Amino acid sequence: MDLLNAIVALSNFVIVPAVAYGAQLALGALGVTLIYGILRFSNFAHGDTMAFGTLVTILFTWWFQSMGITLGVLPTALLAIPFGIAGTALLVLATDRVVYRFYRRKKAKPVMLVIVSIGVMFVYNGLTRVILGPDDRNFADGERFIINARDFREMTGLEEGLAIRTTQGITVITAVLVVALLFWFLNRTRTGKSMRAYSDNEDLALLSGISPEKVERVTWLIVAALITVAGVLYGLDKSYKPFTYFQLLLPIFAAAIVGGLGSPIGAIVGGFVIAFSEVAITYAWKKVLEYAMPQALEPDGLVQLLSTDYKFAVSFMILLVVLIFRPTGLFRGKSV
Amino acid sequence: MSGNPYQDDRGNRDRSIANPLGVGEVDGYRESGEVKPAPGKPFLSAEGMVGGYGGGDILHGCTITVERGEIAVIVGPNGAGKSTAMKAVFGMLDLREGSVTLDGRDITALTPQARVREGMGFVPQTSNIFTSMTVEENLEMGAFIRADDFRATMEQIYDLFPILRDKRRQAAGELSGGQRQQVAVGRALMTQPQLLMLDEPTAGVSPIVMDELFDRIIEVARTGISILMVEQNARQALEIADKGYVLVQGANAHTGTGRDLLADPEVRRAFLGG
Amino acid sequence: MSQTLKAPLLFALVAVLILGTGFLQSWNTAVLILNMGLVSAVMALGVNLQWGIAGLFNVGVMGFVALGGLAVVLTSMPAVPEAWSAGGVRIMAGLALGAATVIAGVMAWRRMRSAWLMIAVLIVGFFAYRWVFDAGVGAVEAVNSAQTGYLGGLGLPVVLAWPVGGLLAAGAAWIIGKIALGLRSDYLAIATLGIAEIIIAVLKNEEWLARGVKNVIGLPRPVPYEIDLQNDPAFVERAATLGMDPATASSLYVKFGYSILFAIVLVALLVLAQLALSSPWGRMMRAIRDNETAARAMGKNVTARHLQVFVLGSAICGVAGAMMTTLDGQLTPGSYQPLRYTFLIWVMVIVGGSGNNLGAILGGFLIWFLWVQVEPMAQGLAAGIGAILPAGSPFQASLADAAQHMRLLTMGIILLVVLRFSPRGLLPER
Amino acid sequence: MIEVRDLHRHFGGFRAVDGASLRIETGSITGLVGPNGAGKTTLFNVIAGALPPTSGQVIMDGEDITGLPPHELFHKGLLRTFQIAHEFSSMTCRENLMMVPGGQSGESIWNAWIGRSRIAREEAELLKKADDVLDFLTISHLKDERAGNLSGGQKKLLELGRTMMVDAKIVFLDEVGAGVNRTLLNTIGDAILRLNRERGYTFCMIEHDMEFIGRLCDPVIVMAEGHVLAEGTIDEIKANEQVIEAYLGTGLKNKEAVS
Amino acid sequence: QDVPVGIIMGFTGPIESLTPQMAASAELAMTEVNESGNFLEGRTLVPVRADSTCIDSAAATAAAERLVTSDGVVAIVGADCSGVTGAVLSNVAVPNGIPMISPSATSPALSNAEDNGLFFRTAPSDARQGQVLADILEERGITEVAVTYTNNDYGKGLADSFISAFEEQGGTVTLSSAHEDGKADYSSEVASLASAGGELLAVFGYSDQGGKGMIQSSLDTGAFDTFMMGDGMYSDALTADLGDDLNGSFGAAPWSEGEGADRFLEITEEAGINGDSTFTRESYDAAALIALAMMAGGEATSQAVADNVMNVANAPGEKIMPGELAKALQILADGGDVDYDGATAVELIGPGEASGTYRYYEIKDGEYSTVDFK
Ligand SMILES: Nc1ncnc2c1ncn2[C@@H]1O[C@H](COP(=O)(O)OP(=O)(O)OP(=O)(O)O)[C@@H](O)[C@H]1O
Ligand SMILES: Nc1ncnc2c1ncn2[C@@H]1O[C@H](COP(=O)(O)OP(=O)(O)OP(=O)(O)O)[C@@H](O)[C@H]1O
Ligand SMILES: [Mg+2]
Ligand SMILES: [Mg+2]
Repeated sequence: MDLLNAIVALSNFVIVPAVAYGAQLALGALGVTLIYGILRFSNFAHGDTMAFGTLVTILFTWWFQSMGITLGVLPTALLAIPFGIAGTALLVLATDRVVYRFYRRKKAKPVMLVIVSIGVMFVYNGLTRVILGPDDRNFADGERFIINARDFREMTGLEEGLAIRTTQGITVITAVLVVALLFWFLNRTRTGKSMRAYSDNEDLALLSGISPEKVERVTWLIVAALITVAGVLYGLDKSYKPFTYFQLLLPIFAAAIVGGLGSPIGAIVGGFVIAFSEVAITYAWKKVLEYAMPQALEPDGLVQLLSTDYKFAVSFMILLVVLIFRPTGLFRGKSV
Repeated sequence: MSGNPYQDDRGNRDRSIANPLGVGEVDGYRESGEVKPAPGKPFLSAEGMVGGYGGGDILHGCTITVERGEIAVIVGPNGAGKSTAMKAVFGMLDLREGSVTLDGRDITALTPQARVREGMGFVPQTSNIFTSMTVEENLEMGAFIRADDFRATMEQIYDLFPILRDKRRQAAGELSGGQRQQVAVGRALMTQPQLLMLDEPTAGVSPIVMDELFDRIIEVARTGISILMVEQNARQALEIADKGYVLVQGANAHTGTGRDLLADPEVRRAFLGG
Repeated sequence: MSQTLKAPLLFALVAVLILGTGFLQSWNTAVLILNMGLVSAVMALGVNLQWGIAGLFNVGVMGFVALGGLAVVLTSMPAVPEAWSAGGVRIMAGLALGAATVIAGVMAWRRMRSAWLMIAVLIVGFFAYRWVFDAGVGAVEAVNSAQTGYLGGLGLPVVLAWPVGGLLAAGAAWIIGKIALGLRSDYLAIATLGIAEIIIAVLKNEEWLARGVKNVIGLPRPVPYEIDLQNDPAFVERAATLGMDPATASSLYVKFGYSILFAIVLVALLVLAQLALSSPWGRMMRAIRDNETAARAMGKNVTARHLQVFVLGSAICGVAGAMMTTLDGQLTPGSYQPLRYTFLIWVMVIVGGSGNNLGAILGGFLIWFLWVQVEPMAQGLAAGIGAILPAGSPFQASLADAAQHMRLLTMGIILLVVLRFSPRGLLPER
Repeated sequence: MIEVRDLHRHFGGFRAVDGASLRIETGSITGLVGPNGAGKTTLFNVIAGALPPTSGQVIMDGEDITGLPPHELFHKGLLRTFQIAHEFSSMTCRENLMMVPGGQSGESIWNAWIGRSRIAREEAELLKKADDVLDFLTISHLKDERAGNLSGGQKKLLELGRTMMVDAKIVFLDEVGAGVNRTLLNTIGDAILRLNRERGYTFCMIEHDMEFIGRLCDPVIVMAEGHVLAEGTIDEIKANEQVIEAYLGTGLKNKEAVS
Repeated sequence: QDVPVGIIMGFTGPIESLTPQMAASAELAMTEVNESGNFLEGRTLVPVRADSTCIDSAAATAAAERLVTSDGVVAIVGADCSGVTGAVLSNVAVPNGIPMISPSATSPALSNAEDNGLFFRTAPSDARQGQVLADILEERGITEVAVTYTNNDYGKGLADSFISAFEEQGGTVTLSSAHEDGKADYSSEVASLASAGGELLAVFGYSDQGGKGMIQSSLDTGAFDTFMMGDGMYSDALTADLGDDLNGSFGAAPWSEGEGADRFLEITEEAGINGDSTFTRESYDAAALIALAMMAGGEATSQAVADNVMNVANAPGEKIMPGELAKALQILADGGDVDYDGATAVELIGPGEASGTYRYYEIKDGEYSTVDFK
């Protein structure tokens, strides 16, 4: 029984949240990695694009809600996501057309695009705030839990509860689906292969008759979809606030790099590595140990390796260690 | 620092933010112009080409023609503009003057992508394969513009380069230099071109592979495909050439059959290393 | 336009902008912009050294600026003897133990090549360190926590804090560079981004050091206090002869004091940087930038040179950080944000002209001016448009709100426009 | 002069260099040939410090130099050129040469601030030396041209010129001939021979052009699959059955080259 | 003529979501004064906004400098965050002799700032609130709690003062853990706090920031189901979002007993401002105090404000509620005395900061209900 309690406590506080957070990071990192691989730069505007995508979805969600359209137990926002994606796609495609394309035509060095993306970051940052303001927005509705801690306790008679939120469930399922779809797309379809070819060697792709415009358009569309889905799921799970999305940039980058920039599998794994290391290393193991250990060995301290103040440092330490021993990330990315 | 201010990366190598692998040089966004009929010209005829990379002209009235099923070879000193001429023929740079016609049509205004559809295939000097993709995927990409079933062509290519059949599932980047060249030519052949352009296919390749490649090139030509290639292993190349061009400073200096040029003492001394 | 003409013209434009502020708004505002412009220019100089000269993509500027700020507290605040006796020694011992652990761990790896031994050393050392250190921290932080609760500083004149800030930043940069510049592929960017955040986290959470998020206010000044001047009859009299009221005169006097100090630092750094660039050292740096592999094969120790430039550039940012904290008169770790202290500085360098020290300085002034003045301009604009709109329309309100966010938008647009039409900046290198 | 003992360099499971042992004698021009992927460039990279070896040793004049970084090897007199010319493109030809010598006092940032006069003296000497080298290479008319604007062959000459700015003991050349016009290649060959005779440089060069190898090199080392297959004079090599099978072939090029 | 009054708040930056309401509340007070027609022979208060960014001292100083020297403001409502407030105070306000009334800088350290009698605040220093909260726990007989605070001077200061008061009473804090606002995820913080245990979780944060995130995350995982909340957590949005899950949780917020708060809600509702947002009451009071002090001093100068704020804020005099500024101005004009009570029962003590009356509330049926005033 005590062992069960230990496992439930661990799942409840470490595994479930880390899996959900990991999936959120993974979706974000996937977008970063795609842009890095195919369009060849790290997009510093990623967080702000995410904020924009979520913003559009929120506006549509409110509109649906005001018309009384809902999804029952599921959040209405899911219904609005396609519109959010469309809005984001318009924005990024327009940005690509007005800003990035010029540099690609000039055959600018990729680092130039990075700096340009910093400019775009500033602009999006302002844009999002001008449209919806900087406030906290709540747009979640529907059933909040798949199972909540109280019910779980009553059901199992255990001391510890286990809670799984609807959004956590949706996030994980979506992440799995999106990743499977993306893999299938990149490795099996003609367009997907042409994107890999373009990512490998632009000029040769051109000489094979692959249109760079199409590749870039498709890439941005996929990125817009990933970004919006990631942003909305994150917003549903926590809350929407542009500033938070900007702050997400860092863990997302860390995830993409740990996994190996340019490698989609890497992005997924990286997301989970970062999420688990953040949660597990700063976790106070006291409770779990109390259940799992015989009475005599029970710890008096919190058994916490590092205070949560530095949880952020943890992901960076992991990042550094990974890079020292595997400079191309866990999955050989493009940065050989 | 290059002349292009947008390419100024200040020596930054930071791979965690920028991915310099596979960056192209060709403007892929240009729109194609129209194709005009141009009857009575040789199969490929690039006449009086004048142009360059935006700065001064590199080509000063260079003319190259190839007939059906012929092998034409361009030789010349470094920096003469041989590669530039190839690129010009393939539409990878803007010509100020001159025209390119293929099979009776004026294609001067076409983009490289469009020329691929018109029946031209190009194997650049370097980075001419998709290293991260398998050999088979490389060939598939060669057939990207084709809507029909290309499996038969693929079989033909495997017959031509048997080693590739064994390595079809291997990433092309893991192959040796000679094998890569075979993949590169194979990729170009997948489009079923009528004209195959090769830029120094044998540079840095061991003698045995070079022989092999030349043999294959002759075989390809025998199937009726015209070949236009640049070579620094000039003597061996002229040996198999139906037509040879010596390019100096962007203009034709000598033209003749391969044998003629090989026999010309002046050409031998000045361009073929005695 | 030729470069020789362009530089003076652009600097004249900046002068006009600042003087214009003086005439249209107030001289105090103008001099304040000048002062922060000087500080920004120093920061931009540091980033330019790293990016413009050596191509090092440092997005951790914020961390070095913050370390400079920390230096001001550590140098100039009076020591807190109670805290020292409560646990100061123990903290120092803990820190020494921590450093010893890291060194022993590295030694274990270097000498024995045994990962397990290294991990064992690190873990044992870590717990020992926590045991000694945590108790000391608890004791120090308990000392009058609302007012002090930290060890205090050395009580030295505040101007000394500037070089100390440089040293502190240089030390941190050395460690970061040792780790990040040594990685096989260059991961400097992401490493600096993260380490800057870690530095801020340390500043926020280590209260014994500089009160953490509780801030240290009332830092000493290198210039007199306005109040003292206002109470000084001689000063008031002199102000009166110039036709100024004592308040304005005193605050102008103080601000000009800062201006002179900052200008001295800026000019000194600029001269040093220019001398270095025009020497064989500068030639070597250009060679390294052009082609690292070849430079390496030609006997240049590229990693060491990169480390050197990284340390120097970061030190300059540290000096600027110390100057800024001195000007603010307080250290507020919570206020360090990457958007403001990293990316904005980058905008200054890129817009000004990377690789050109004068360009970076120009960018520092220009962007800072806009950073401060875009807001009132946008408000003016919003008011202007609002006046045309029908009164009470919802647009009026949202327009006023939107004006607040124009600053970020403008910075982005300026960066994009300059990158597009003058990709090497307003004053390109050579 | 250089001795390589049982050198290995593996990439993952792949053995690019697999137990190579060879000697390069002082004063020789040693040729290194072998099929594509034989591991020649990898061997060069290990010797020149660009890659650490998996195992094995590199000895230079009795001193173990295994795994030293390139810049230290440079100061020991070991220089290399690159298959693709690595010029400093934004700098003039003169600057390309002047930056080479090590130990310039002006390369220390302190001296840049306090030792200006000494730097000026040193610079004057360097300038003269660089001009001499440019003369030697017959490209003195290009001294103020940006190196990026040179033609491919001229870049290779400049690359060679850099090795002349210091007293190199041994120079490693990776495929100087690839993509170079044969006539220009002859000029480069002449320069190499002169350096070898007049200045006593030792050379080791990778090359696929057997004619060029034949003119310059003695001995010739043949590598295959990561180890040394054969060694000898050019004629011995050309007659070696194994070498013919693995590398030379019996095709048209070889016949041509022999004839 | 016009009397410009500065409003320096972080319209951009971390608390950008609170500031519009705060500024609007301050402006509401000024509008009320202007519309009364009783203010200093028909002079008009003109609010001038400037962005403090909350975090960038240099930008805040520049903005304040502009307000003072170019717009010529005579007093400042602000700044908001304690960090920039200190900078503006020492770099702009003191040198130019401009009084500042901050509605939201609660750092205890500001009590000792060198202010030349120019700095006031309508938000109480956190030192007092910590004591109030500890008392509430004692009343409830709770002896073991976990604490989380937003990692800034406000959160840290409040947590410190609470913990010391609580421990003095014999309580135990199992773990005191900071949370950063605006961060991606709080599961690790909640996990450690849950592991440490405690009868409830004391949350000293902001209702639309990490504080809410912590509560949400704790509720979701079942780590805690009762919370004690500091003043930054008080907002209707919080109860609206979390609803019945918060039942049984309690906390304290600066409040005026009786009418003041209700009156404030009425007038803000009328004006279309969300009067429940954090620090709106304090902002209104700050602006009102400036106006009343000028009136009491009989002139629209900085000096008048600095000299009279304490007088109008404290007894003796007639109690003044929000919406009664016209009456107050009349009384002052007639030479009477006022004791401005406003929306937060203003009572300035010591170095010019609110003594603070706190409303001890408990959440029942998803609504705040008052238990007591402290
Ligand atoms: N992308 C480019 N931009 C500007 N100039 C170029 C570019 N590529 C080549 N050039 C210049 O054009 C001229 C001709 O170059 P090209 O590559 O055509 O010579 P080549 O005959 O192929 O020589 P090689 O035998 O060395 O390959 C050279 O002077 C070269 O410097
Ligand atoms: N970084 C690397 N990672 C993995 N494999 C590598 C790497 N570098 C080289 N190889 C492999 O090692 C083998 C030897 O390569 P190397 O470049 O030394 O050949 P080479 O003898 O110089 O051939 P060539 O004559 O074609 O230049 C090749 O099969 C190559 O694919
Ligand atoms: Mg060429
Ligand atoms: Mg090689």
